[in-house]
Amino acid sequence: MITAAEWAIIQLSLKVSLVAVLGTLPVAYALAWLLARRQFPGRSLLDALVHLPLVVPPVVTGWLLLILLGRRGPIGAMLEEYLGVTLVFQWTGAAVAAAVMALPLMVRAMRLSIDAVDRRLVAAARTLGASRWYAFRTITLPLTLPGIMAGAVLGFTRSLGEFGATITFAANIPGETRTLPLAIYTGLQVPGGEGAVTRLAIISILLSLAALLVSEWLIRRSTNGRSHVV
Amino acid sequence: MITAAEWAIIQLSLKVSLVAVLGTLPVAYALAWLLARRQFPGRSLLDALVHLPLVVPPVVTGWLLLILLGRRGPIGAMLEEYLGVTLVFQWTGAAVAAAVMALPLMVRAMRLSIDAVDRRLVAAARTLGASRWYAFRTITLPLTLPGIMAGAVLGFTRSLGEFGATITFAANIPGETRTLPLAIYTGLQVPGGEGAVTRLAIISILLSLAALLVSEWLIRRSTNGRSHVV
Amino acid sequence: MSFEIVLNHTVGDCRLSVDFASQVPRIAVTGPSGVGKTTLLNCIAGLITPETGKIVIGGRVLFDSTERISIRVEQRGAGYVFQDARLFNHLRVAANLAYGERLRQAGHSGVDRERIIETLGIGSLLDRWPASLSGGEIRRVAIARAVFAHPRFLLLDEPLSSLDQERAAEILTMIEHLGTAIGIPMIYVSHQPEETARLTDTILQLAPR
Amino acid sequence: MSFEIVLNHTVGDCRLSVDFASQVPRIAVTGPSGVGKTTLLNCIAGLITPETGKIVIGGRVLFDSTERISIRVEQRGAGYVFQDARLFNHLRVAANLAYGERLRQAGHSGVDRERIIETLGIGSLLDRWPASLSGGEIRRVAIARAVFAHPRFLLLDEPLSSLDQERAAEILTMIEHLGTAIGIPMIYVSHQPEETARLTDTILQLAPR
Amino acid sequence: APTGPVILGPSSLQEALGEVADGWAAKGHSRPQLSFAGSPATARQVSAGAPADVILLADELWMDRLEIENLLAAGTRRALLGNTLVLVAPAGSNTGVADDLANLPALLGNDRLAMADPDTVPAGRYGRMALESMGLWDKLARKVAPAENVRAALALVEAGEAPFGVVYSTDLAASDKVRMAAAIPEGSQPPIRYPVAMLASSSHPDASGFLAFIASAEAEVIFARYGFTRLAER
Ligand SMILES: Nc1ncnc2c1ncn2[C@@H]1O[C@H](COP(=O)(O)OP(=O)(O)OP(=O)(O)O)[C@@H](O)[C@H]1O
Ligand SMILES: Nc1ncnc2c1ncn2[C@@H]1O[C@H](COP(=O)(O)OP(=O)(O)OP(=O)(O)O)[C@@H](O)[C@H]1O
Ligand code: MOO
Ligand SMILES: [Mg+2]
Ligand SMILES: [Mg+2]
Repeated sequence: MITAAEWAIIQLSLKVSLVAVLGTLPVAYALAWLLARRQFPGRSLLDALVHLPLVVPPVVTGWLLLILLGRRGPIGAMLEEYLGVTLVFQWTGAAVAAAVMALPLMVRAMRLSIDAVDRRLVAAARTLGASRWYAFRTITLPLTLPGIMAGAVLGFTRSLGEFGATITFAANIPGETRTLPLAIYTGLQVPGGEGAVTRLAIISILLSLAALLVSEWLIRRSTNGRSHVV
Repeated sequence: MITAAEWAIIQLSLKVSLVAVLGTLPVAYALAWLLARRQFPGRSLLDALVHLPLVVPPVVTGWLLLILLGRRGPIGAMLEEYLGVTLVFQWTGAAVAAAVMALPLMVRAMRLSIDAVDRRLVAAARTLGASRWYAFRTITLPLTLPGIMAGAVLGFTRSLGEFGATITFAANIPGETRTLPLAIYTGLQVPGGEGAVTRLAIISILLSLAALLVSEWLIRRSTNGRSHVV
Repeated sequence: MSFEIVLNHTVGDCRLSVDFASQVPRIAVTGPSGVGKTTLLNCIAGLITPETGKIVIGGRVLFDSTERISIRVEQRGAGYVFQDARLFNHLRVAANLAYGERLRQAGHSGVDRERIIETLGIGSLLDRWPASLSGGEIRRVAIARAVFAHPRFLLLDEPLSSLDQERAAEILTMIEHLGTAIGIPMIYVSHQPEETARLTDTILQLAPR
Repeated sequence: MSFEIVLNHTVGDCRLSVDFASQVPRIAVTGPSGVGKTTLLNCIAGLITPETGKIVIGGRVLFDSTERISIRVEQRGAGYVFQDARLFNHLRVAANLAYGERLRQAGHSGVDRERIIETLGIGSLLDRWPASLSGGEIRRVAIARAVFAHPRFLLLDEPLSSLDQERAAEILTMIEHLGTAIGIPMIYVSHQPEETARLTDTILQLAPR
Repeated sequence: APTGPVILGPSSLQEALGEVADGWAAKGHSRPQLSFAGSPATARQVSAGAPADVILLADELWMDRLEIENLLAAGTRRALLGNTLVLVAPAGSNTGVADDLANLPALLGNDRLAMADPDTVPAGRYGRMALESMGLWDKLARKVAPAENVRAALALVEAGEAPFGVVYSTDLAASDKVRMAAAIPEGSQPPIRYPVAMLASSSHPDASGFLAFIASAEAEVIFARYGFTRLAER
């Protein structure tokens, strides 16, 4: 069925995508919240910055990551010096690339949900003794769960499919950064590699299908009975 | 300031992205509505299919488009025979590639809004004499406007940034399919081309910033006063 | 026959069972909270399909489970004032009022638009968004919206709750007028015996079972 | 002094101007629809900051524009029954009731949880989602949620609208008991003179200006 | 003006071919439309029936495939250009000059050697052949950072992420952010050949003219300026 080499690729891809999505979730939510609720100078700029990885070709994003997070880059040098973390050529680098590419999708979905929260309910929670933070945790956060889930699914599938930024920033190292899309690409580069490509593509699709089903189930479970029917 | 060649690229990119987004909007909305409201066999499969372009690397998507919509492909051959339409190497092909890549983002955002519509309002409209279709147009559709706008923005920025599927499916032909990302890529292939690349990247960012500002303004205008504050 | 309402329906633990017929133009529905009054109105409006039953209003068969008749919601011609108002938040008050008015030229049209707006005191609200209205203002706009929709009959689910007594009395007079002068059959849900007494002697009393 | 409410505030066309003080434990607020009753309660709860004014309840200064005092919403200790109920749709009834109960151990705690649930008749609803409740059930759950939040004072915005008279009377007795036996100050908005008369003689009558 | 023929080329020929096209246009012809992408993408487009006239690839492999599919105009295929490989290092680096390539593995330490993907990308496959013929591949295989294409490999060296990289000498000539760290001995240079051919489906009147111009002495000067060698006619 699935060869050992394919298993290794699947595991790597899942690791990269999961770390990317879980690591980005809180950041994306915070950004979504800021953009939805706060007016501040530079808000539009931040919005544009968040969308940047969508607009700029992935290869350019990878190139920018290389400049910023590379060992000689301003942030990369600090990461290396103070935390001993190197990203380039590491699976962590692939996760960072995937996270950056997934960010705009996650922020948008979450923001849509945050915008839709009925503030009267938050006000009600406050009168019942909830601090801003507690009301956020118990009212806003659960009410925006559909947006969080949608964002997570979008981000996860986008991460699973991320290619250009990853190969540019983290290279295509078997076992370290050769995720499913990179393996697929590699297969496409040789004439007659279509067979292997098809297998890997089907695996990708099944993984995302599984992610979709899980998320649908979670959403259904968590919103069951909550909405009015007639 | 901006050279004539750059203008031409900008115009092409805008044409491709606008056509892609406007053409996809109704399809995306219909899919979002189906996925949000209807239970039918194969629903999960359709969901997965919509997400496909996210999961599969863009180059593979381009390759699949080539197989399906190329002049020798099953659909492409029919398009050519009956409609006289060729997509490969044409800006329309670039628009198709951008549309396919933007689709999942648009569907997700719209679906989130459709899920959030209060069905009691639709029921109220029906009692007032509205047919299903009229109630959809006057209640559901306007209530999901934020999702439509978010989807359009995501789709537009994604289209502006689309690279892999375009270069694979529609090639990199100046004036016809060399959109901003392809021009940026082309610049990157030239050592020392970073200057031109930076200019083009900044133009991309400004375009998306403009799209964001317009969409924010539209959303604000259309939802002003509608929501409860305390 | 003005009203013939026979139905059996269950939602959750609530079993609703009605067998009622009357020739009067207006009836009131009362009963303790949670007994099924709103459910009954929803069945009549067509938002809920009862398990079995027959619903005839003003001589028109809206539903008959044995004959497999079920007129579509939008064709039933209800003017329904919902207990939870259900104004369209994305439309200004004027557009809310015009919504049903535009759609049905058919039903009764003897309503005096201006006088109703004046009685309800909503003339100054036409340009406002529903989100900015007070509780009583919402209720009054909801009444106007239902009445303006050229209804064949009215379903009023506690339409005067949260209105001061003076205004409530005026509105009740107006509603009464719609019933008598224009002859719109009417089902009125209320907990206030004084209100119902003014409108009708015929009371459908729902009791928990 | 139990109540000292002095304030000036404008929303839209509505200018609210109150200057009121009283030693009684309970007051009623009346006035035509749209006069500013709900706005007044929102000011007291801290959801709206009045332009100028001073609000003292049960001897505690909640707001004073000249002293620049404004206690935070969650510290004011209101038990607010909103006109529009505002149940948390994502929490079951039991979790709605527990929400404020868990948060404030401070305020009054002499409430007999079981008896209140029984009086309100919501014992069988604890496991339900708010979306499945009837209009009156929503109202009763909202009352319980406010009362269970160990309130320092109660703000009741037409709490008994859409309840049948028998049940309304029982609940009124219960509310009265909270006022007398446990001594929670209370501001009661209602259009029903019988209701207010049972609770208090002191009526703050708001009039449009 | 009528549009020129459509020429599909590999990314690495971008500038040189652009100049050649300018030269052709200067003779009064309409300028050809040049499309650059990776060789596999280009070849696949042709397979799918894309309406192009002339194709240039960085790789005989894909040209073979097109030939098998009967997509090339008979008798028009030829190996046009040659290139060589070099070992480069970041311009400012002092990580030792690897005169003797044999100590490259030691010099790399825990770092990686940037090159185009040695399994798939033409530049990478050639690099692998060179390292194999020098007997270094076994020691280096696990230290390679495979890049999407040769330019991306160059970028990794330019950014200092990789202390060394194997690229075309044309890339070295074009970048001022890298220096030559070592030449690859002539005997170990693999046969790098860029084939060109006209497509069987081509109907553009200028196609064969431009094909001839690409092979002309005038074009050879331009290609030479970018470091390519003109291969002798077979
Ligand atoms: N944004 C706004 N623009 C204009 N007017 C507003 C706005 N918000 C509130 N109002 C007006 O303020 C007034 C006071 O509202 P409030 O809810 O306090 O009334 P109320 O006395 O509680 O009425 P009811 O008995 O109907 O609930 C209303 O007339 C309302 O229309
Ligand atoms: N999904 C459900 N599960 C269980 N019970 C339900 C569900 N939906 C509705 N009910 C119950 O059906 C009963 C009838 O509701 P309905 O809204 O018709 O009552 P009502 O007579 O209008 O009451 P009120 O005067 O309080 O508005 C209520 O007791 C309600 O709790
Ligand atoms: O033009 Mo290439 O495919 O990088 O050798
Ligand atoms: Mg009801
Ligand atoms: Mg009010």
